[in-house]
This record gives sequence, C-alpha cells and structure tokens, in this order.
Amino acid sequence: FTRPAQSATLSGGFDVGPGGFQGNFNPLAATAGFTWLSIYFEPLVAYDAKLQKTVGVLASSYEISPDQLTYAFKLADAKWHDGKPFTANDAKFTIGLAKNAKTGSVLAARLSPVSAVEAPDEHTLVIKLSAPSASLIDTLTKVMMLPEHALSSIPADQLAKSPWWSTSPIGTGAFKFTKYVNDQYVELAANTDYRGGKPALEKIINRYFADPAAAIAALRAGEIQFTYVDSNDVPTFKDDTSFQVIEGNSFVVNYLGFNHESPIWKDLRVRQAVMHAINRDAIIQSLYGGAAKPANCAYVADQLVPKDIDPYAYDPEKAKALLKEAGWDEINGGKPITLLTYYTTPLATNVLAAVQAMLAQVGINVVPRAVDAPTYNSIVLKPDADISQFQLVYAGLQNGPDAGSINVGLNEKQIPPAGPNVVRARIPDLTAALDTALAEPDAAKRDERYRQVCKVMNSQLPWGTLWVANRYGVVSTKVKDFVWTPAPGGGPYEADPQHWSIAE
Amino acid sequence: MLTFSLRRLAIGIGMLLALSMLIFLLLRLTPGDPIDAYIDPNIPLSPADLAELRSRLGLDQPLPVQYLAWLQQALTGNLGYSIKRMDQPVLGLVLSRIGPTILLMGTALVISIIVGIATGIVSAVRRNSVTDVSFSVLALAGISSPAFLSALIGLYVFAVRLNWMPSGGMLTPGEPFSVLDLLHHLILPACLLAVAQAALIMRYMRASLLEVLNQDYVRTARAKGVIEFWVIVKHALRNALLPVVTLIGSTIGLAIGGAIFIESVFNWPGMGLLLVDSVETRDYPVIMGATLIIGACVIVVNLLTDMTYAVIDPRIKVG
Amino acid sequence: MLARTPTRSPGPLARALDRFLINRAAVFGVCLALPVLAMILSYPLWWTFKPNDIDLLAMNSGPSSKHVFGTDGVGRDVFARVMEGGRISLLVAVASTLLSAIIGFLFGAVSALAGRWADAVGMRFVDLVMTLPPVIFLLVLASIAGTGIWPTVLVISLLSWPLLARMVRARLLELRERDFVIAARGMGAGLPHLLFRHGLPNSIDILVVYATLQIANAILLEAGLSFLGLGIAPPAASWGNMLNAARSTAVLEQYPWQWLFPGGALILAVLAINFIGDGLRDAFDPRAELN
Amino acid sequence: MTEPLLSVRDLSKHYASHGTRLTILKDISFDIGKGEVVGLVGESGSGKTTIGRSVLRLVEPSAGNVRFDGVELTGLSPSAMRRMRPRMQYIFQDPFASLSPRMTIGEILTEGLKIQRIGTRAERMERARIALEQVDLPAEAINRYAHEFSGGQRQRIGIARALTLTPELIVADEPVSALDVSIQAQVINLLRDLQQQLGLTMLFISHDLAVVEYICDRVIVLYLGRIMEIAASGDLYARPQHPYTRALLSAIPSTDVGAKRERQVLKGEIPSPANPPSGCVFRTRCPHAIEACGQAAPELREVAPGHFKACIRDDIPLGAMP
Amino acid sequence: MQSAEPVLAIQGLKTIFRIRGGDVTAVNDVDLTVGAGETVALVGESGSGKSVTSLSVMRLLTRNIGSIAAGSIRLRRKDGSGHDLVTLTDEEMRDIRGDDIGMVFQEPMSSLNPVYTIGDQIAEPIRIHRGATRKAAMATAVSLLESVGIPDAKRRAGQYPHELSGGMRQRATIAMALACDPTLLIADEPTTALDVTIQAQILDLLLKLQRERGMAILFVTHNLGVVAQIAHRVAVMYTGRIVEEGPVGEVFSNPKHPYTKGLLASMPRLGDATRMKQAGEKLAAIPGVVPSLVNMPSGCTFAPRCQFAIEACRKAVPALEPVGPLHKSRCIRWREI
Ligand SMILES: Nc1ncnc2c1ncn2[C@@H]1O[C@H](COP(=O)(O)OP(=O)(O)OP(=O)(O)O)[C@@H](O)[C@H]1O
Ligand SMILES: Nc1ncnc2c1ncn2[C@@H]1O[C@H](COP(=O)(O)OP(=O)(O)OP(=O)(O)O)[C@@H](O)[C@H]1O
Ligand SMILES: [Mg+2]
Ligand SMILES: [Mg+2]
Repeated sequence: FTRPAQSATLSGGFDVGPGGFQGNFNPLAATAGFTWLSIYFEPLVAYDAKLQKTVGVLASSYEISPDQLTYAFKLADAKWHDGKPFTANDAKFTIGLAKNAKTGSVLAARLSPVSAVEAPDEHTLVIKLSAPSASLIDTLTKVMMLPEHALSSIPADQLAKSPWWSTSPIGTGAFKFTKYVNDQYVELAANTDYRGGKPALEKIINRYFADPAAAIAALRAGEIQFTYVDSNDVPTFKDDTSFQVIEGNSFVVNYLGFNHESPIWKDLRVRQAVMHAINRDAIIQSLYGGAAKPANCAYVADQLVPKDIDPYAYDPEKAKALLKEAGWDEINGGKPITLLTYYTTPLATNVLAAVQAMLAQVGINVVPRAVDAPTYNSIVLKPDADISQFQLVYAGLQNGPDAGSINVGLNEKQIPPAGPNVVRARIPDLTAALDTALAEPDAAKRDERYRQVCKVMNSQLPWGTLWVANRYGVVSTKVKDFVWTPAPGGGPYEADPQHWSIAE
Repeated sequence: MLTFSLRRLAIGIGMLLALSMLIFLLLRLTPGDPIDAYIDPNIPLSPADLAELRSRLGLDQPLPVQYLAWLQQALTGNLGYSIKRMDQPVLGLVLSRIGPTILLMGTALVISIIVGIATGIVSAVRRNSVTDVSFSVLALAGISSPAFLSALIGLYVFAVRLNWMPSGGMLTPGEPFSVLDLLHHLILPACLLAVAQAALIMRYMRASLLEVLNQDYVRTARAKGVIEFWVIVKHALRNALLPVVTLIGSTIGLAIGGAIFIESVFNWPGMGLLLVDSVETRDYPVIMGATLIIGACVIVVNLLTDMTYAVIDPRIKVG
Repeated sequence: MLARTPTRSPGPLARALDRFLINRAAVFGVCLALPVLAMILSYPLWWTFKPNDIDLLAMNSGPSSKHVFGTDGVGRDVFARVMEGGRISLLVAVASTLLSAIIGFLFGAVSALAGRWADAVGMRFVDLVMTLPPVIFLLVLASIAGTGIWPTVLVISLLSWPLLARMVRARLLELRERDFVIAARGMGAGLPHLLFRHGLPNSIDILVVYATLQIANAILLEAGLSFLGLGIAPPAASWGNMLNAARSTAVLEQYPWQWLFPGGALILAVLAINFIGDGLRDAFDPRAELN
Repeated sequence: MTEPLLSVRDLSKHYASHGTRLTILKDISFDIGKGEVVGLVGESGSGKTTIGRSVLRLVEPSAGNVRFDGVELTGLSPSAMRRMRPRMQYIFQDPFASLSPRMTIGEILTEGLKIQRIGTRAERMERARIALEQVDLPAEAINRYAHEFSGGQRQRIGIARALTLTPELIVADEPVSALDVSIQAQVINLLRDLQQQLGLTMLFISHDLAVVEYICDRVIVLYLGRIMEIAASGDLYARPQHPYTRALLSAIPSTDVGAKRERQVLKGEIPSPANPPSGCVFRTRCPHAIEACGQAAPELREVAPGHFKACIRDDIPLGAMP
Repeated sequence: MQSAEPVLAIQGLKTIFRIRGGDVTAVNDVDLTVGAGETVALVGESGSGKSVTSLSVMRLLTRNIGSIAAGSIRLRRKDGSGHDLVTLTDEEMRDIRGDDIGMVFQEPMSSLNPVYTIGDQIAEPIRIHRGATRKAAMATAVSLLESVGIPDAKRRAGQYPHELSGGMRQRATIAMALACDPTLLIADEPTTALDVTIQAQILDLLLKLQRERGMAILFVTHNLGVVAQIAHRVAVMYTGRIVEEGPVGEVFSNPKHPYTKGLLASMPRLGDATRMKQAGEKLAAIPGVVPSLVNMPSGCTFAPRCQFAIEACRKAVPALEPVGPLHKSRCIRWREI
C-alpha cells in the first residue's frame, strides 16, 4: 500500500479534549469542542489566541452602554456557506434559540439576563439586559451563529433531533462541512468565498479516537498531523524534531474539595493541615514533569493573585501540629475518608496515589475512589447528598478566561440543587466577595475584586487548591501558521484556520 | 420447520421483552442518569433547566410509566433518539454500528475458524507429537493473554513501529471508498481478535475430533479401505464439528456485543464502542436499543446455529 | 474373589489424582503455580518495599538491584506491586469462582432435579442472562456495584454462573435417569439427598474443571474491568490495573517494566492454571473411569 | 386366589414426543400373589421396563392404578409414598450404571436406610454386612468402590442394596442380561435362592425365555405395550397359545445341534408406538392374521384355566408354523 | 466343503496392548483357519479376545496402543494370490479391507456414520475399490440393499441410519461389508444387540448369502445357540487363547475342555428349565470370575475356576492338543472330561 498524498489536507484529533464530546454537531448543546465547531461555525465574538481579550468575529465591533444593559453589535459582511448573506436577523434568531431551553441549549441559563434582542437593520444587533452581567460576552463567544433560513422551519423542541447538524450544517466559517462518516471522522472543505480570504488548506479532517494511545499512534504514524495529548505522553515527542509540542495554560484549577457539611473539615486548621501535608512542588516536578503551577486560590493569572497570600508550603510537621491542635484523633481517628473523583486518567491516578501517601504521613487516611462523570454528578449534586460518600473530592473547575466562572463552585447561593457548589461551601466572606466581583460593571476594577476573592479563598480554604496544570497539543512541524490553544471548554478563540497550511 | 421457526420466534420475542425489562431495571439502578452525564461543572445549568431536560426525557415519571412509554414507542419500531447525540435516532445509530461490527467479527471469525479448525485437526491427528504440543501451548498462551494488552502491543508494533498498518479507524479519512483500503484497516484488528478465538476453536476441535476418532463408524470407514485422509475429512470431521459449531455459535452471539478492547484501541466504529460510550453517558435509549438489537441478533444466531446443526447432522430435526 | 488385591482401595478422586499426576503439562502447571503462589503469599516477610510506598525521587526507574522490577510512575516498587496485585487478583479470582460455582451449581442442580417447572423457569432465566450482551451487563453491573474487591467479585460471579448452571444441569439431567439415582428415588430420596449425595459428587469433575478455568478467566476479566476503569481501583494494586498503565504510550514504550512484569505474571499464572485445568479435565474424563 | 400382593389394573402410559403421542403401555392388567414370581417377556421397546417402573411409581402412569398390599399407590402423597418405598425394591439391568461410582459399597448399601432414617450408623453398617453375606460377597467389600468389582459381583451388590430395606416385592429388570454366560448362572441361582429363603414376591423382567422358564411361576408376554398372553410358565412353554409367543419361542437358537427344529422367522419388525397398527398390534407380523384382526383390539381372555391370551383365533393348531 | 487352501489361516497370532504399567497380551498363540464357504465361530466371554483377533486380521488396531507381536495371518485374495497380512504395507492393507475382507460390527447404530445416507455408505467401498462412478455405485448399493432383504431399497438408500430400525441397520452394514464381494466376511457379534426375532432374521440372511456367494465367514459371538445354528466349526476362547476347537456338533455334544463344558451346562435350556425347577435343580454355574489381563494366573488360566484342576495345571500353559480328528482342546485332563 502506498499512502495517498494528502498535501492540502490537515487531519487531526481536534475534538478530543478535556470533556470533549465526540460527534456532537449541535453547538447549542455543546459543552465543549468549540475549537472544532468554530472552524465552520462562527460566534459574534471570540477570545484572542492568548485568551486575554475578546475580539469580534462575526461582529466587526460592539459597544456596551455605560449602564451595562445594552450591547450593540456591528455585524460583518459575511455569507453563509450556501451563499445567502448573514444578517442581524440570523443573529437574533440564534440568540433566541440559545435562550430557549426547549432547543436543548445549554446556554439558556447563562443568557437569562437577556431581556430583548433587536435587529434594527441588517448589520446591527442590539441585545438588552435586565441586569448587568459581567459574563455575557464570555457566554456569547460560545453562541455559534446559525442560519435562520435553514432552521426556522424546525420547531424548537425538534431542533436537537434534526439530522441537519450532522448532514448539511451551514455556517459562515473558513471551512464548509462536507461529510461525517459515522464515528470515524468529519471532513470540512475550504470555503473559497470566506471573507477572511481563501483558506490555504483544501480540507480539514477531524478524526475521532476512543483511546488516547490510538491518537498518538496515528500521529506518530503520520496519519494525522495534530492531536491533543496528556501531559505524561509529552516526553514521547519532546526530542522528536518532526513534532512540535504546544503548551498552554489549562485555566483549570485542580482542588481537593472539602465537603463542608462533613464535621471533619469544620475546623479550618484541619483544612490547613491538608494543604501543608501535600508536597505540591514534588508532585508538579515529578508527575507533571514541571508542567503545572501551584495554585493557592482558584486563580493563577498574575493580575488576579495578590502577592501576600499564604503559599501553604510543604510542612508535614506543621500539618501534624495543626491536626493535633484541632484534635484530629477525636474528629476522625483513623477512619478512611473517601476521596471521590471523576478523573480516571493514568496521571490523575498517580497524583491521587501520591496525595494519599502524603496525607497518610500526617495521619489523614484517605482512599481514592474514581467513578465516571455521571456517577460523580449523581453523588455530589443530589440535594440531600450522602456526606459519607464524598467527604473529599478531587476535581477541577475552570477559572478563565472569564474569572467569574469560578463563582458557581463556591458561592453559597449555588449549593445544590441551585448550582454546582458541590462542596457546599458556606463562607459568607467568600460569597460576598464573589457577589461583589460579579456585580462590578467596571472591567478595570474587576481584577481587584477578584484578587479579594482569591484572598478569602486562600485564608478560608473552601477548597484545598492544588495547582493549575498545563495542557498540550502536538502538531507536526509540517503544519504552518497553526494556532491552537488549550482553551478551557474547548474554545473558541481566534484561530484563523484560513491561514493554516501544510508543507509538502 | 415453519412451526419450529414460529415457535422460536415467539420465544425470541418473549425473551426480548424480558431482556428489555431487565436492562431497563438495571439501568435505573446505575448511579447517575443521562442528565448527570450531560452536566459540565463549568457550564452550570439552572435547576429549572435540569428539571426541564429531565421531564423532556420523561425521567421524572415513575419507572413503570417510563418503561411502558418506551415499550409503546418501541413496538412501533421507534427506538427513540440518543440523549447524548440528540440528532441521531437510536435505530440508525445502532444499525450503523452493526455493519462494522459484523465486518470485523466476521473477518476475525473466518480467520479463526480456518486457523482453529486446521490446527485442531493437525493436533488431533498427530496427537502428542511436537506439533500438537506446540499448537496446544500456543493456543493456551493465546487464551491466557488479556485482549487489551495484545491490542495495545499489536497497535504499537504494527502501526507505530513497523508502520505496516494504519493505526485505526475503518477507512482512510478523506479518501474515496475502496475495498483495499478497508481491508488494510481491517486486517490487524481482525487478526488480533482472531487469536484467542482461534485458540479456543483449536482446542475444541482437537478434543472433539479425538473423541470422534474413537467412534465405531470411523473404524467402519477404515474397514472399508477408505484412505486415512478421507477417514478424517469425510467421516470424522463432519461429526466432530458439532461441538465446534456450538462454540462458534455462542461466541458469535457474544461477539456481536462487541470486542470493546479491540474496538476502542483500533477505533473501530462498532457496537462495543457504542455501548461503552453510551453506558458512560447513561444514554438510556441507545443502551436499550442496542441491547434489543444485539439480543435479537443473538437469538437469530442461535436459531442459525440450530439450523446448521441440522445441516451437519441429519439426526437433529429442526421441528 | 475380589478383582484386585485387598489393600486399601483408591476412591474416584484418588484415581483422578493419579491420572492427573501422569499428565506432564498439568504437573508443569502446578510446578509453575505453586512457587508463584508461595512468593505472592509470603512476600511481605522478605521484601523490603511496600506496594504503596511512593518515592517521587525514584519514579520510573528501570529494574536495578534495589528495585528488581523497577519502579512505577510514582516511584512505587513494581515487584512489591506485582506481588500485592497477585494477591488481590487471585483473591478476586478465587472468591468470584467460588461464588459463581455455588450459584451455578445450585441453579443448575435444582433445575435438573426439582421437576419440570423449576427447570423451565430456571433455564429461561439462564437464557435471559446469557442473551444479555456481556459488555452491557458488565458495564452496567460494574457501575452499579462500583469498584473494589467485593464489587468486582460480584460482577465477575454474576457474569459467569450461567455457563456452569447449564453444564451442571446437562450433567444432572443425564444423571437423573441413571440407574443408581433411580434406585435412590426408589428408596424414597428427596431433593436434598439427590442434590448433595448424588448431584454434587457426580458434578465434582465439572466443578473442579470449571473452577480452575474460571480462575484463569476471572483474572483476565478483572484485568479487562480495570482497563475500563472499573474493577480494582488504584492505588490498590491488581495485575489488571497495573497493566492499565500500558495505555499511556510513554509507559508502553519507555517504561516497559511497568507493564511487562505484571503482564508476564498474569499470563504465567493464567497459563499455569489453564494447564492445570486441562490436566484436571483429562483426569476427570468419564471415559477414563471405565477402565 | 387370596388377595394378591400386587394388582395392576388398566395401566397405560403415554409420552409426548415432537407433537406426536406415543402409546407405550395400553390397558395392562395383572396380579402377583404373595411369594409368586411372575416373568415379563417381550422384545426390546415393548414396555417391560416401563411396567416395572410404573409399578413402583418411578414412572408416573398416565392412567390405571396399582394396588400394593391393599394400598392404592397411584395417588398416594409423596410422603406416604416415601413410607411405602422400603417395601418394594428394584434391581437393575446394567450392573455398571446402577452403582454410583463415587460411593463405597458401604455407602451404597446404607443409602436406603439413611434415606428412611432407619437405625444408627453402626446398625446400618451391620445391616449392610448382613446383606453382603446374603449375596455371598466378602465383608471387606464394604470399603471398596464399585469399579473394583466384576459385573457379576456388582450385580450381587445391586441385589444386596435392594435387600437392605427388607422389601416384600422386588422388580428385577433383566438382572442377568448384561452378564457373561458363565456368570449368569451364578446370579440366577442366587436370586432364586434368595427368593425362596425370604419368600419374596418378584416381577422378573427378561427377554431370555429360558431364564424366565427356569425362575418364574407365571409368565406375561408383552408386545408393543400390550399383553399378548399370560400363563403358568410350564403351561406357556408346553402349549403356547398366541402366535407371537410361538414365534418368540421358535426364534430362540438352541445349542442342540442335532435336532434342527422347524423355525419360524417372523417377517418385519416391531411397529413404532407412534402409530401402532389398528386392532391387534401383532397382526402386521402375524402369519395367521386375518381381516378381522384389524377390526378391534382383541380382549385378553381365558382359554384354559389360568391361561389367558389376546388373540381372536383359536383355530391355529400347535404345530402350524409355516 | 473346504477347498485345499483355506481363505484365512491365522498362525501363532499374538496381539499386545501397551497400557500404563507395561504390555498386556490380549490375544496369545491363536491358530485358526477358515475355508471358503465355511463359517467358523469364535466364542468366549467378554474380554476373551474375540474382537481383538478379528481386528488383528483387519489390522485395525490403533497403532500406538495395540499391535501384532507375533504370528502370521495368511489371506487368499479373490485373484487366488496369498498374502501374509501382518507384513503388508498400510496401502496394500487398505486395498484388501472392504474388498477381499468385509466386516460387520456389533453395534449397528454406532458403526454407521450418522451423517451420511445408507446408500452413500454402501456405495463408498465400491467407489474406492472398483472405481465406480457415484451413480453406478449407488445403483449397486440399491441392489445390495435388496439382496439383504430391505424392502423399498431405493428409498431406504436415501435415508440416514437413525431413520432405520436396528434390524435394518444391521442389514445395511452387512450389505456394506458385502459390497465388493469379499472372500472373507468377519462378523463381530452381528446379532448381539438385536432382539431374538430379528436375530433369527439376520442369521437366516447370513446363511442365505453364504449359500449364494460361497464366502468364508468368521463369526464372533458369545451366544452358543447362535453358534449351533450358523457355524460349521467353533473355536472357544478364554483369556486370549483358543481353548477348544472343532466341528460344532462334536464340540457341543462332546466338549473336551472344562470351560466349554461349563458354559454349555450353565445355560438353562428352553423346555428343560421347567423340569429343573420342579426338581429343584440348580444351574451348573462356573464359579469365580474371569481373571483380568494384567493379573493372569500362571499355567492354565482357567485352572482357578476349574473343578478338574490339578497341580500340573498351574505349572505350564497346556498345548492345544488334538482330541479327535478335527477336534482340539487345550486341557491336560481332556481325557477325564
Ligand atoms: N421418557 C421417555 N420418552 C419417550 N419415550 C420413552 C421414554 N421412556 C421410554 N420410552 C419408550 O417407551 C418404549 C418402552 O420402553 P421400555 O424401556 O419400557 O422397553 P423395554 O421393554 O424395557 O425394552 P428393553 O428390552 O430395550 O429394555 C420404548 O419404545 C421407549 O423408546
Ligand atoms: N484399546 C485397548 N487397550 C487395552 N486393552 C484392550 C484394548 N482393547 C481391548 N483390550 C483388552 O483386550 C482384551 C480382549 O478384548 P476383546 O475386545 O477382544 O474382547 P471380546 O472377546 O471381543 O469381548 P466382548 O464380548 O466384550 O466384545 C480385553 O481384556 C480388553 O480389556
Ligand atoms: Mg428395559
Ligand atoms: Mg468384542
């Protein structure tokens, strides 16, 4: 067999990422995978490739009224893949769908502040809010514009079931959807009319891999040119000149969540002892190969972390002393504490083994229990959850690019069933700090507010924050001008796929 | 024959009904429901949204009501929609997986039948020879290796290191369909899958042939002056095949459920993968649909096995 | 007048043992299995490392005189883990085999001996369980039962018993018509008597062979479950979950000792048990009873 | 005659097989007096074993009833039946299959006592020893397994087992047909001695007419599940009335080389119980069959004192064998 | 009746089996001849070596467990040539099997292949040895079935063994053995599994076929009555050796070996049994059991059960001595019997 030449085709495992849902073509229902979806669909706005600021995509510019209640978007002169023009009505239609839970939209709740959407003319879209929302723009980055002319005939509650998504979706992006081969791959072809210029590649193919090892095998065999990899697979490529490793911040803080309803964590000193007992530097150096940063609150971005917070240095003696002070023997004795997690990767397994061993040294006896995501959710989200099943969790929550996203995991108002504050943190200071930060209309002042959140977290320890790990992609050096960022939730960001190219 | 088929059909339908009830019950006993699988802690859904989603899926109804609703739909041939991939009807999803599964299993089965029967015959005829012992040891080694390990090693050796075979998938993406391409993708997983199966068939074949070679009618054949080759191939083999057919029948039944390890390592879009995936996401309709379709296949395969018996052995009357 | 010399007579089991001992492969299996078993059981007495002691400074180091099998991704001693994994894998295998043998025997025996209705209902149920695709059954059961030794034992048992039930039933259906059982019925024997005085001794060959082969199977099943993230949860060691490390390409390629040793131990153990099982099968062959 | 020990009336047995109904036994009636030995002869598949087992309710009869010592066995509750069982025992044809290979002779011999909860362990062992003595086997046999014994010895053990429960009725199902010629005589002698010593009542099933003649007082001839003839054994062998009995007798090869008897070879084979011939079931092979034989099943009628036959023709002279 | 050269002449045949713990001799020093048109019966108890003798003639003992250790087996083939079967190659032997020697086995059910039709199985030796076409062989098979007395032979030829009754099956195996018109027919207990009425049919058939075809028959049985009915000569085997041999009439009326005598006496005779019963006579049983091959008594193997045994009997195996013109006995005290 000779391998057919694929000069102008880029294949990759794009949609294999953290939490990536394979084979989900409906952006309204997508909780991840936007890196891929945004190659053929486009949102109004997106982050830049460094995830630091938002830039317009289908909106050439936008303005926010001083009261933070009106957002006016100037729309770009774009065309759908079928040649019809993209208009403000399409945008209005799309936001309508995204706001409507009946469509299966996962964004409905986050768009709830939107009170009205208007399309005064073809190129202007006005969104009115009932109350200021700091995260509206962040949410809008995930709202992929959909063609009204193709979808308006489908009733909202039938939309999710429509075969349109996997057979003939049309967007405005640099590539057009051509075909989906059942759980094998999706193929996109260049959209030669793309307003940003004719794409350099002829085709982009996203292949699905069930097993990470298979993706790596395909990459090394030259069948694909790019894939996301786990950090412990990175060394395999480090010295290989035909591949380039792309490293980026995951924005996901990994933490040990103390179940605040469990009496054993009531005493702050116990929580502090946990922090002091874990040698995070050693774990980062050895298990992560240095590819993580210790986190002493949920944030890692420099501008959000105050300088004077407690670094909780590794100090088992101090931990023991703290436990003794708190009377740990009386609190829990030697009984094993279940450490519940939904991470099942080999890396997480090793990390938990290390954490278990370290905690054991100071006399805290934990036993990791890894379950699949639905089981985890069903345990922790149950309103009347059984404390004994998850006295401690090992989990992760993203804290960027919108720093406010951490709110749901810590705000007292988000305790299940209201939201995903699974550790049931009831820390008034923290709730107040988060509320203040979220309500801060002034973007410039917001960082300061978040620093305050960080401070409270650091001192009160609703979570035992551990670190923020890096994420990796590996791309063939034949691929040029390729932009990939390990964005939380799978993007989207400004990736300019029309510029991607591949050398012979 | 007709009444036999009809009776088996009736039993089969009863079986499927019981099967659907059992799996329905089991599913509700598993922790977590589709919505739990759907939730991403980073994209919080409001309780109202969750309730809305649950009620749209009927998950808030009492169990018997849910089951009956499902059954009523299923009886009209509508197995519902996948929860995870809402745009995909279950029936289509499952049917689209059955093809690749049958292709992979069928190829593996053909390989294993040929290899297993041939080596089994040689082993039995040369009983206790070096050939026999080495075949038997190899077979045992094949049976003793965990499938996922051999899959990973096979992948690593043949796809990554030697680069002889593609690393997975069923077709080269972006290329027009070609049978050669399909075969190229098929051969490695099929062979890996065939190893354990061939080993098992070999051992059954050997035992059964040894038994048959002791039968009186084999002696009769020799007493007629039949040459040894035909004694084995014509007189012994056909009789010795019965237990092997049973074995093959029962493993086909099991295999339709998928070889999860091979499928997941080689990314073969078969039933096994679909099932793992749908259990992980608690995609109830898909699990129910897949169970039913697989169950139906198993029942059909059992029927075919019985009919094969009748072809091989005229003593067994179907009817 | 007696056919043989009047010394102490060997019973059926003794004769089976006799036949077993002349089977070279089977004896080889025993010779392979016994030392491994002894090592696994006694290793804490003579081995310096504990299976769960981590040493982040010595992780991923290859076999050396200190760590004869090298260390794993968190610096645990692979040898100690292989030994500990053997304990757990064997415990799971033996316990699940026992459990499934009990369920399978009772189910099959009662079906065969307790009359037409019991048989019809029992066998339909067995059919049902066997029609249930094993993958689904495995996954669903495992997610209901959870991970850990006992849930794994339960899952493996529930998956395995129907086969035995069928074999026992087939044997006892035939036994039921045998003259000595009819004689017992003619003397007034009830179900418990038939079950335990005739059914059990006359299924002992099936049970023993099933048990050995099922132990081998269960070890493999446990490994498979661990591969799917079910089964024995880390950091507890089992051969299956140690092998699971080979999923990571880096481990597969660069730290082969981390999977070669547990894999080797597993294959060796399963092979030895299969050899033994084969020997037992031949030793218990009913045709051998005739002469 | 006084009240017979065993009385069988209109016993019938059907099996359903693949949707067709097999009539294995039809309207079998006979009595066995106390201390009497009755022979049951017939070709393979004629239903001898089925009768023997129905009598002990090891097979449930489809119709008819069996009285034992005045007690109606058919319809007895399982526990009442269990109490009756020691009084009637069965001896099997195959000395290899009838002894459990996994029990010692001691266990085999005490099994019945144990089931019936009779005696202590020691008493039971004692009883087993006595039984062994009764069948001329050495006492040390008690700790051995059946496979160590020859066929004849095993058959003795089978007889001993039946004796442990001190039964009144014994059904012996071809007890010697699996044995070698030189051993048969030993076992026949033993059975006859025991029967006489213990005053046993016996239903003796066999297809060897010479053995039956030697051991039985009366003989029942069976064909395709129907009784053809019943007579005292001397009478039957001297003056067989039914054409089938005659054919059967003439088919037996004799060792008297000189006197080549006139033999009658029956044509054809025993019909299938799935579709038996109408009327007299023997008529398809009967050299004397006439049209009337196909009309109705012939009654079993007394043609001489104590001699019954089921044949409508009385006009076949004794020597008339074509 | 006997032609000058016998069809089969066995001399000094010794057949051994390799079993765990050494070799056992199943057949020892057997001499036997069968002439054309003659029926010789081989009688003896189970395990006495009758089948092993007949399998030795066919050279059908499984190679690794049983083999001919000594002796010769001379066969006169159809073309008149003589061969020692012991020295033939496998291919040569295969030519003879089914062609010059036909064999009928005891169990008519298990000796027919259940998955092929009767016709196919009968036609097979014709196709092998005569090179006949399938169709021609089938036609011959049908006529063979007719000649063994199966009505509606054409239909029967298309049926499978399980669709036939025991008697018909045995007829079919006889047809199969006769397919190539063998000079020697070996029948190993062909009627033991059958009912008396069917047995009579089969015996009649064999007698008729022999009259028509003139073949030699080696008839293995343990039923003395059958011997009396069908055989010209009889050889009585005990523990692998022939202990008495001679014309049937002479052996039965005037047995010269205590074993033969015992056998004849231990069977109740039809018609005589009533008298014995009334007289309270017991059957004359031979005491004891047949010794097992691995544990053979020295000297005359029958001595432990023999009422005539003297010290000398236990010393050496007696020779097969002539006790009459055609009558031989392996007993040193034959004169006293
Ligand atoms: N369970 C059964 N189901 C169907 N048919 C049966 C069953 N048991 C016996 N039969 C049939 O009943 C008939 C009589 O059987 P039975 O064993 O009583 O005959 P028999 O006279 O004892 O024969 P034999 O001399 O061979 O022992 C046979 O045709 C047999 O096939
Ligand atoms: N394959 C074998 N291995 C070992 N011993 C054997 C084998 N076949 C036969 N024998 C022994 O050889 C002796 C003669 O057996 P053979 O079959 O010739 O007896 P038989 O006279 O035909 O008896 P039957 O009347 O039971 O058919 C027996 O003692 C038997 O145990
Ligand atoms: Mg019978
Ligand atoms: Mg024989």
